[in-house]
Amino acid sequence: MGLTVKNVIEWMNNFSAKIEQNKQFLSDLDTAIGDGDHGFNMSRGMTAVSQKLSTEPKTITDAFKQIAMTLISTVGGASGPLYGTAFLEMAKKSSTSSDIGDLLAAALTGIKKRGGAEPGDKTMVDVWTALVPEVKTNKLTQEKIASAVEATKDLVAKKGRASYLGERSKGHVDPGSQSSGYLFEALLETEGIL
Amino acid sequence: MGLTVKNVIEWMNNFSAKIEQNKQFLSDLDTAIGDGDHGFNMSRGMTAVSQKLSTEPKTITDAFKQIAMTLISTVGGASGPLYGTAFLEMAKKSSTSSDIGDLLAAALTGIKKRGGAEPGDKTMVDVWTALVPEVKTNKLTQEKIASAVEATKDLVAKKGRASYLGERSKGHVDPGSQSSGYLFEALLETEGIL
Amino acid sequence: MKKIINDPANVVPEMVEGMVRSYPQYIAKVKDTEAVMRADKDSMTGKVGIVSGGGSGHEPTHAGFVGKGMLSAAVCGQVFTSPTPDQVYEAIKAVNQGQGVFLVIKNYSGDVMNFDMAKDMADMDNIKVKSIVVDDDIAVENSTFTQGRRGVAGTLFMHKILGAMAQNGASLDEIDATAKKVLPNIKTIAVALSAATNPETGKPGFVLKDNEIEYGVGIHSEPGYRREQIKPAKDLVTELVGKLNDEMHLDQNKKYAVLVNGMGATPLMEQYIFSNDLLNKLAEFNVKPAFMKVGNYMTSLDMAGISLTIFELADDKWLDYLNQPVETIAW
Amino acid sequence: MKKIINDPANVVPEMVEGMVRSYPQYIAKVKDTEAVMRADKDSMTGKVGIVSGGGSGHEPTHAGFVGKGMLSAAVCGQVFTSPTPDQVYEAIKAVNQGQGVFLVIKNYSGDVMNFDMAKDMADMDNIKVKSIVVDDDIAVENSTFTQGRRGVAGTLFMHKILGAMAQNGASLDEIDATAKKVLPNIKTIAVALSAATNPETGKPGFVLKDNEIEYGVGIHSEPGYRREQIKPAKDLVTELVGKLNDEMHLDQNKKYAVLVNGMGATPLMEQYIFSNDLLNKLAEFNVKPAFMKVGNYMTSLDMAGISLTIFELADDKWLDYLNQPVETIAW
Ligand SMILES: Nc1ncnc2c1ncn2[C@@H]1O[C@H](COP(=O)(O)OP(=O)(O)O)[C@@H](O)[C@H]1O
Ligand SMILES: Nc1ncnc2c1ncn2[C@@H]1O[C@H](COP(=O)(O)OP(=O)(O)O)[C@@H](O)[C@H]1O
Ligand SMILES: [Mg+2]
Ligand SMILES: [Mg+2]
Ligand SMILES: [Mg+2]
Ligand SMILES: [Mg+2]
Repeated sequence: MGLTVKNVIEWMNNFSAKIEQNKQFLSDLDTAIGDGDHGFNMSRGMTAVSQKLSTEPKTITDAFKQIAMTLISTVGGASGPLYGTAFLEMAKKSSTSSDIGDLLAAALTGIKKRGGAEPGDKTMVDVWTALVPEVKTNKLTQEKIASAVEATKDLVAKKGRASYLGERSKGHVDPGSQSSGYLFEALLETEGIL
Repeated sequence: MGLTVKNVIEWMNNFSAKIEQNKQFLSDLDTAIGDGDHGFNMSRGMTAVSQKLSTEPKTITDAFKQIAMTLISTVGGASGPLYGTAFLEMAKKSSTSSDIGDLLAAALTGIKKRGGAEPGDKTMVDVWTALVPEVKTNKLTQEKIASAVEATKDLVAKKGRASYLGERSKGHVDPGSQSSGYLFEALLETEGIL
Repeated sequence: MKKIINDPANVVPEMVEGMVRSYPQYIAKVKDTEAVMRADKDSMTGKVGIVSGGGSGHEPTHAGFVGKGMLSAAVCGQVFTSPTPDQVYEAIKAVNQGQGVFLVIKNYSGDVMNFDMAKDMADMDNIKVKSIVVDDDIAVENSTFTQGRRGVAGTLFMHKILGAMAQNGASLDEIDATAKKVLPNIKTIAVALSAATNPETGKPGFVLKDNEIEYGVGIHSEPGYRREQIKPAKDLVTELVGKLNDEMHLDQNKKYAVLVNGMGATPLMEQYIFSNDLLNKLAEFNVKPAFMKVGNYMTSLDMAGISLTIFELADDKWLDYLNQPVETIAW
Repeated sequence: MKKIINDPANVVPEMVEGMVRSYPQYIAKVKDTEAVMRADKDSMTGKVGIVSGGGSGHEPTHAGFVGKGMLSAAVCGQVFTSPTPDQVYEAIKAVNQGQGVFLVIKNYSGDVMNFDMAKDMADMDNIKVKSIVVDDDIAVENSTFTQGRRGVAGTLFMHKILGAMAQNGASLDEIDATAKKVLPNIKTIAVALSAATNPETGKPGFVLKDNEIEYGVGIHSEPGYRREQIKPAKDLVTELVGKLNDEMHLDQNKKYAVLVNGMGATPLMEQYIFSNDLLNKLAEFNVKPAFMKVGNYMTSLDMAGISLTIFELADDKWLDYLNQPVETIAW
């Protein structure tokens, strides 16, 4: 099958539902090593995205662009420009490719460029780096998502607020990685994209 | 016997000791219906008085004047000018009389003039009004002091901070009346004045 | 009690020292006292002196308002305790320029008596002294048979008006007459979320439950007129404006100055949200303040809460006086 | 959580509304945003615009410093959350006068990324935009491999210096060059007695015991470098000045500006006591500040604590810039 406007919307609604459900949990993760707002930031953004997508966009590119602009203008903080950039890059890529693996790879490149983080820095980049190849090779599973998220626990943060904690950031899952995990879970659960 | 510089000093040291011992209690009374500082105010003042009197004044008048000026300049709040005025009036009176009853009566007149309170307003005026005649008639007792202090409990405050409480000031002993009670107790316990 | 202090018994002298050393361009100590006066002595030459003061713990009041165009001196008592007459007297002497000195006193028995004694002392030196006793807090029922109403945040407006007049060369009698006219036009009412903890006693003045507020509390944790559950900001505004309106009958044809005053521990964010609701509420009366200030001006140590002052500008000159520039730490 | 608010989700728009309505003489809203700009537009004509901003909760920063001689605009993000690029972009457009716009950004990944995106957007409109990322908080070890140090209260000095230059007609390049020179001379360190409670989450950022303090915390309750028992003010001063001195080597032949900054819930009394001890400590280095401010400038909602900023005035002009008059709510 592959990407359609409809399943992109479904993906986002799934993602939004997971964020809503885990809003407090994400903020609690962020309280441990950041400033405690990640759940609220993402919830504000994804509520706006769902709302925006309730009017169906014309094209896949439009859909991703709208998602990007909505996140950029509602989330704020670190995660806003990062998720925004990710979807903006997916929008760009979608004009030449309809392969979700290609799109997610472009998104990851965008995230790294925007935030300057590398794998191992205990940011969402870790989860994306682990999971994009799995999408490309069609081997994404719930277990792999869970373990990619869990793997951030033992890292020492080098970027973002958690980096102020130094060694003390160890032992806590990175909140942006957790929300990214939900994005991949939502993708996995959306029929027809993968 | 009657008043001497020595027994005035002893009276003040006794008073000071009682204040020190009951500092927290006086402040607690003041917390209930005022601003919680009466014990600290009196303690600051009487510590300074004891210190001042450690150099023996030449005359009784000097002694009362020094007590007055010290209280005026160290206590502050409402009780400072009131006790200060009381001793200032006693100093004045002491140049023409050595009767403690006369002196205390002059003090009471001064307190009433300075603060504008009348008997029944739930202030130290109540205790002084009750006890000055007892001193004059040589009938001051520990019981009478206690009951004069206790009698302020059922009154509604009309002057001072406690008056802001209106009816709610009922049921609490007035802190300035309690400290005045200690002054009369100290007088009773100082041999030779009464 | 967790406070950034040294010996609790020394908080006032150390604070005064810190203040004059941090802002030597505005204030200096009156020798051997805890009173401060203008550093810019030239600004006082030939003018009536305006002296205020009271217990400490209300910073930036009063020392923060000493400077050209406002107070000449401020006397800092112990925490929440009136200063002593000798200190007030020294301040009066220090600023007297032969034109007399005007005292702005807040209506507490302690302040009134101590300032009165100071006035007696100055009289003996033939210094002309007049005074006003500010009693703007409407939480307390007024009555000539009691202590009457307390002086709270509205006192700031009195300082500003009289300070401007004195700076412009008004006489002691003119200042006295204006003070009497201004007085009944200033009304204040507060709401508290928590009490102040006095560093000397180490205890809060009262304790409110986690969801409780109290209307009408004073700036030394004097009790208010009602406790209830915390409400949205706009409902607090409705209560406080309602009380003020009962007293002063807001009128769209009149001009008003407004002070939204944080009690010490209340973030400016909350004060501005309150202000927004306040302006909405006043708009219902077709009233738009001609002058407004929001911030921590008359605090009560670390008390959380807000007081609201409305000052009816019964004379057009008063608005000019409020707008006249000053050189102080905190206005 | 007991706060004077309405819906926790609306605290920022209501606060911004309250602020512009209370002080229309200084600030106005940038249409359809939570950014504010100078009301006095004439004061910006032909000048470089200075735009700052960040998460809300630090009031009076940043909006309180918008006005003639200081910021041209301030963008107010959600509480403790960077504003979004579109809002920053609107502020840039609103104040651009053709001379370019300079952004003062505090070093948080969110702020840096959002302001960068706004810059990209302005680039597309051919608006010249340059920026500085302030990282004055020495609590965090510096390293190019990490996020680096946070931007905190010292940012105020950056605003003041650049605002004065822009007002005097400096070009974008001149402002950029000065910003780079100023940056390494500003150092800040804080001590907290309690954390802020974010109205959105309703929870404090961390919890200290009744007798505990924490050194080095950030303005969003970022963790510090050490917890210990509360100490007398003078010992806190010794610790903080010690840390700053390790960084900047206080020198009696140099000039310094000092900011003693209350975090929101700390009474001015404590700030002045701290200042007194601070001036004693600096005197041990034979240093007497050439410029000093004490008060709540860069707060963290209702956090209790103090931050201390020392700014080495490496260029004599900087002192003039600090002393240059401004027309703002809060400087
Ligand atoms: N420079 C960066 N590169 C990649 N991801 C980052 C970077 N900085 C932060 N993040 C991600 O953002 C998350 C925090 O987002 P959020 O809490 O919404 O923003 P903020 O830190 O501004 O409060 C972190 O958990 C991390 O995954
Ligand atoms: N007008 C007054 N006349 C007589 N006594 C008064 C008056 N006002 C207050 N007092 C007395 O002073 C006491 C309070 O003293 P204190 O707590 O030291 O001063 P403050 O009220 O200024 O804190 C009251 O308990 C009362 O006895
Ligand atoms: Mg966060
Ligand atoms: Mg008292
Ligand atoms: Mg008192
Ligand atoms: Mg954040």
